[in-house]
Amino acid sequence: METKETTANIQKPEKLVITSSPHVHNTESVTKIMWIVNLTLLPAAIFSVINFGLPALITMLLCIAGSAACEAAIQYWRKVKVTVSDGSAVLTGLLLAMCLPAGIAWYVPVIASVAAIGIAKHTMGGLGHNVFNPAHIGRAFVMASYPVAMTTWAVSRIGNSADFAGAMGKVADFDVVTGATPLGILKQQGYQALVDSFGGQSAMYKALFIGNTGGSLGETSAILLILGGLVLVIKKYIKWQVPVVMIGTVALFTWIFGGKVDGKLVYFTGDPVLHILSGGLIIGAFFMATDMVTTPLTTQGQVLFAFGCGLITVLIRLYGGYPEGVCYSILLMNALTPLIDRYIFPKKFGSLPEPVTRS
Amino acid sequence: MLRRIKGGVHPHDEKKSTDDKKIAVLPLPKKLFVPVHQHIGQPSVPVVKAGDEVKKGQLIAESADGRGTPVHSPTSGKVTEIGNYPHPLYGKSPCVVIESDGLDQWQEGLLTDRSWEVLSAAEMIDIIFKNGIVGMGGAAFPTHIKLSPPKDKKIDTLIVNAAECEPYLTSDYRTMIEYADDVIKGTQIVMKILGVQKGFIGIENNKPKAISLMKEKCKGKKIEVVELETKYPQGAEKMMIKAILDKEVPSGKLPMDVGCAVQNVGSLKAVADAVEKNIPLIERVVTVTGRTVKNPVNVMAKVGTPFTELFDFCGGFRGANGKIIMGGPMMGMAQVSLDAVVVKATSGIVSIADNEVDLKEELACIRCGRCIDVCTMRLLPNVLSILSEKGQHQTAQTDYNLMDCVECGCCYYVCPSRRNIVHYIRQSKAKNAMLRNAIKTGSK
Amino acid sequence: MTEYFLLFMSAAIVNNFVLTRYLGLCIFFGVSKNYHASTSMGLAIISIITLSSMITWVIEHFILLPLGLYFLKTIVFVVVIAVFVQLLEMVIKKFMPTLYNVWGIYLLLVATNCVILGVPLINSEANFTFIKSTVNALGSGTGFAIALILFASLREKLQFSDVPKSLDGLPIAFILAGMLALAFQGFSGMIPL
Amino acid sequence: MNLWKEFTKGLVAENPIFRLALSLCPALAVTSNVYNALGMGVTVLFVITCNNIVVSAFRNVIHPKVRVPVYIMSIATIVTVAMLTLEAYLPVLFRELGIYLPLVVVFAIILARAEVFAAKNSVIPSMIDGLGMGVGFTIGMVTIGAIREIIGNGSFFGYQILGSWYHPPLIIILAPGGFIVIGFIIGVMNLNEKRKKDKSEKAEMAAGGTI
Repeated sequence: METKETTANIQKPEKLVITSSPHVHNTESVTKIMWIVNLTLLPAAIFSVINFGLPALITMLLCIAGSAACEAAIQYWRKVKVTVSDGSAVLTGLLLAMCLPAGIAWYVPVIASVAAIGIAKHTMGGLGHNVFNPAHIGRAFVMASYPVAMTTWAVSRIGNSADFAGAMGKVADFDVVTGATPLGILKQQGYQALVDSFGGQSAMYKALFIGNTGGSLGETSAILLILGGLVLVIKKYIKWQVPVVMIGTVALFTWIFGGKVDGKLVYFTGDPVLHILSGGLIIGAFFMATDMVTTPLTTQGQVLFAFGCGLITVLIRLYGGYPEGVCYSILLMNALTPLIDRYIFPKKFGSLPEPVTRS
Repeated sequence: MLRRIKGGVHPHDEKKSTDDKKIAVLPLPKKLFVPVHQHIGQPSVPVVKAGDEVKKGQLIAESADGRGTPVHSPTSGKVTEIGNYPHPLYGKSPCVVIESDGLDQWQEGLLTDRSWEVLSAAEMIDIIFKNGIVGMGGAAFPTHIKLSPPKDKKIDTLIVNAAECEPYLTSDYRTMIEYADDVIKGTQIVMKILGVQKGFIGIENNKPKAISLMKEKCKGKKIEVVELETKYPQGAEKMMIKAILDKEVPSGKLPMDVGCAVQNVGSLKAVADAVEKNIPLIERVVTVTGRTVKNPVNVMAKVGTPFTELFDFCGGFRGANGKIIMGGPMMGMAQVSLDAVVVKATSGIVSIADNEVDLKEELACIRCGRCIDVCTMRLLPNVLSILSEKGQHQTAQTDYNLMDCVECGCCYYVCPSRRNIVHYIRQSKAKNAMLRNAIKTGSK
Repeated sequence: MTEYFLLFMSAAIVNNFVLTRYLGLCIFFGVSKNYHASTSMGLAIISIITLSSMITWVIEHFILLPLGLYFLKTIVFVVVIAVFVQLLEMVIKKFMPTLYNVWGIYLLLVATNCVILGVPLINSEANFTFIKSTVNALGSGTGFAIALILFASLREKLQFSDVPKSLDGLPIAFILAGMLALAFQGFSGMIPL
Repeated sequence: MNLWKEFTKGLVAENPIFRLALSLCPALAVTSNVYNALGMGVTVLFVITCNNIVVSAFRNVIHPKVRVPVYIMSIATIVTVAMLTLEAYLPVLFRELGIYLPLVVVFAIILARAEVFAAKNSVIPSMIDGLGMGVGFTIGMVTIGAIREIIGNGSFFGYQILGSWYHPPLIIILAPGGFIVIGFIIGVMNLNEKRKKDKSEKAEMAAGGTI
């Protein structure tokens, strides 16, 4: 064997980075997740603008701008890094807007965003630290503050005009025609009146599915929200169990307890399809109950969480003072999250089978 | 049937650049820096002094307490000094510096030709001990200890760890392809030593060639080749056992507690060499790879070879380097300088380009739960990291099973907030160890 | 039966003691720092509230009303409850020392507390029957325990948060309670009573 | 003994609501407007002062083992007197305060002052202490009441002071708003204190630097 005369003569690197292992990472980041969730919400948001016109766009912009500005202001004041660009404040704003009626007075979205970001998120320390879903705190805050404004719903333009193109033409129209939401009619006038208002059950389902009904921005188009949610499931940003269990629970219990004949409860006569497609259930199940920060850590915990959300939603819808309960159900389950995490956690490796030998 | 573990991650394996490259032989370096600390435990004590002439394979350091392993000279030449030089794992550590005489002359009495079948288990364990064999998968646990379990532990299965789940590394793979017979022989030797009737070789399915070769060679030998789904960290001892036998090693216990012994492919080759030819462990297969290495290679490198020699052999670098890692990128150790040397546990040297180094700012945990999904030990890594951040190291240990963490790094790999959870966990472990020592010394 | 169930649910959840009627806040904020303490406290409250409202009902209807001493209600209730809790403490200390170790301090804390006095007063104002009083007390106690345990677990989670310095401690506890109350608004109007 | 100091400590430094976190129930329950808050504040002021006087006067007679029941008896009697008075002269306020009026008996602050201060001091300082604490309590109540009424209803003492342009968020006068408002008030107080502390520390550092 030959001996090399000199030791190696390669160019040594000038500086080497020293960190502890591991040294590789996948491409995910909080910023990426947040913006992708924003993107998946976009189709439904655009649809709501078509459906309700310019006022919807204004509400949405107010919420997003309000949330982002509030976050920036608080972080600037606290002298910490301003993290508006990570998209979480924008997402909160967008989700908040989806929970508000179109064309609501300007101060409602502003106050709601301040409550969402200023009270729910940053009093706890910002992203990752909040206990309650900020968007829902914002909504509940203004719901209690301005009950009248919050239940004055804009009427769908598509539903009223003969065709889609006609609705597109009316986007720039500022006037908001107010009406009731399907769940509101159900609560006040009963099931039959609701079906009559659509002119038949299948017409009602179709309207609810496509979204040309009244309601808040994100309560209307089931199909676009489901599509957005499916993208999240495929990208593994959310677990499919959560929306499935939550929607399934609502369907099951409304089917069992939701039916009334002549004002008296008759079991197994409810209309689960109506309850699934109306109100904020779809957006709640896909986008809110799956919020990472405020839900349990483990999959089993999340399933329990989703079940609880479904149950409380049904309770409020059928027996409560409000026509819609998704928002409160998620807030209440947020409060239960630490308890769920306390009792449901993975059993550590090696603890399942009894040790073979004992020393 | 494909067997696998739950959890874990699947990083891009990056093995393409070296998996078809034959094991090259490195030109003999002029100077070798042989560290005397090459296994877990107390460093060995040098038995040579500056000025001594040594032959290839000659004993140069001896275990101080019998639990460590001896170190042998990788080539013939002259000991110039015994001093502190960079060690890839322990910073600066005592090394025997040998100036090669270029002859590479074996010491007498080595290179025997005996059959393992005639030797008894005790004899073979002694041979393995004397030839300084350690676990070559990265942990460097002395092999002879692993092969002498306490009497009350009945071992019935041997598992050969050929998963090589770390990205980039191909040294085990090449060893299997090129030294298949030695590996099988080593397996049989260890099976005889442990008196087990059943052997498994676990290979991940991204190495189809190795699987078919091993299957062919194992015919009629009580050794079963198991195909595993490619997944990190399947090469960890406990995971290997879980994947192949579906047994879980209880927390704080060893594989022998479930009747298993796990050996790395490289170690088995070394065992075969030691038992049949009386060759000590003085060289090993090292994968030198990475995006900035000009010609990535698998190379048979002598223990004590500086990394600079290896990179020189590869034709140097292209582009700026970010990190140089000994071992795989998931569990390997980032190197301070290229002056560190190959040790018995060096399975590979990986360079990470400047633009690959991820130094994004760490954010708060957003509780997404990905780390929990991938944690093969079924812990709550995010909670551990937060507890460490808040200084609650004791709570982490008592309530959240801190000590069960194997530091595989899957949690960091998937963390969207880029929290170096493993680092937090190491800090907690270190803090707790300090506290325990303080209590111990305080009570004395 | 339904009536009692609704009364119970109303007292426990819909008109939750802490979150809608603002009673027992000192204990609510004082004990909720520790989860285990809050569970013990919750149990102590449930049992004492029920027993003391039974006793006060008897006293009110068999002593105060017949004797026309209704205006002395507050004094009598306070004293009776204080004495009762004191006795209970002695009995438990004597016969159930292990229980006493867990509960003892909470019993005395509870003795003079607005929850314990509040429920008998509410019962008396609403003119409930004996069973209704008991159910109402049981519901109120359960509601208090639920809120307390929920709140304690939330506060323990907050320890891992990065709460601004000036809000740390009591302020964030108040804000958190506010949000919890906001969530409980969802139940409002569920049981019209 | 500095009586003025005894009086002022209850106002800010040991404010029963914001600092000692005692008597929180009335601080939330009856502060949805200033009038009720003031009424409750004055009632408590009266009770706490009277009780301090009584306890302090009899402090050498009461056996320590039975002291708590005796204090409660004394408080309950005074509260009953106050209730009967209010019922006679201010029936509207009496009704508004409702259940919280008899509950004054168990306000921790009253018992605490009896135990901590009146039982160990003579009559005059005890009275001053009671007055100070009572005034501090009243100030706290009125502060919360004013903030909640102005923000949540746009009015002050029932007079509409903000124009019709203002759309009050109703929630501030509801339960959740009450909690949140108090939280922020204490937060602001903490912030002020921290600023002061920082300033004095800076001053100290500067002084230390010159030496």
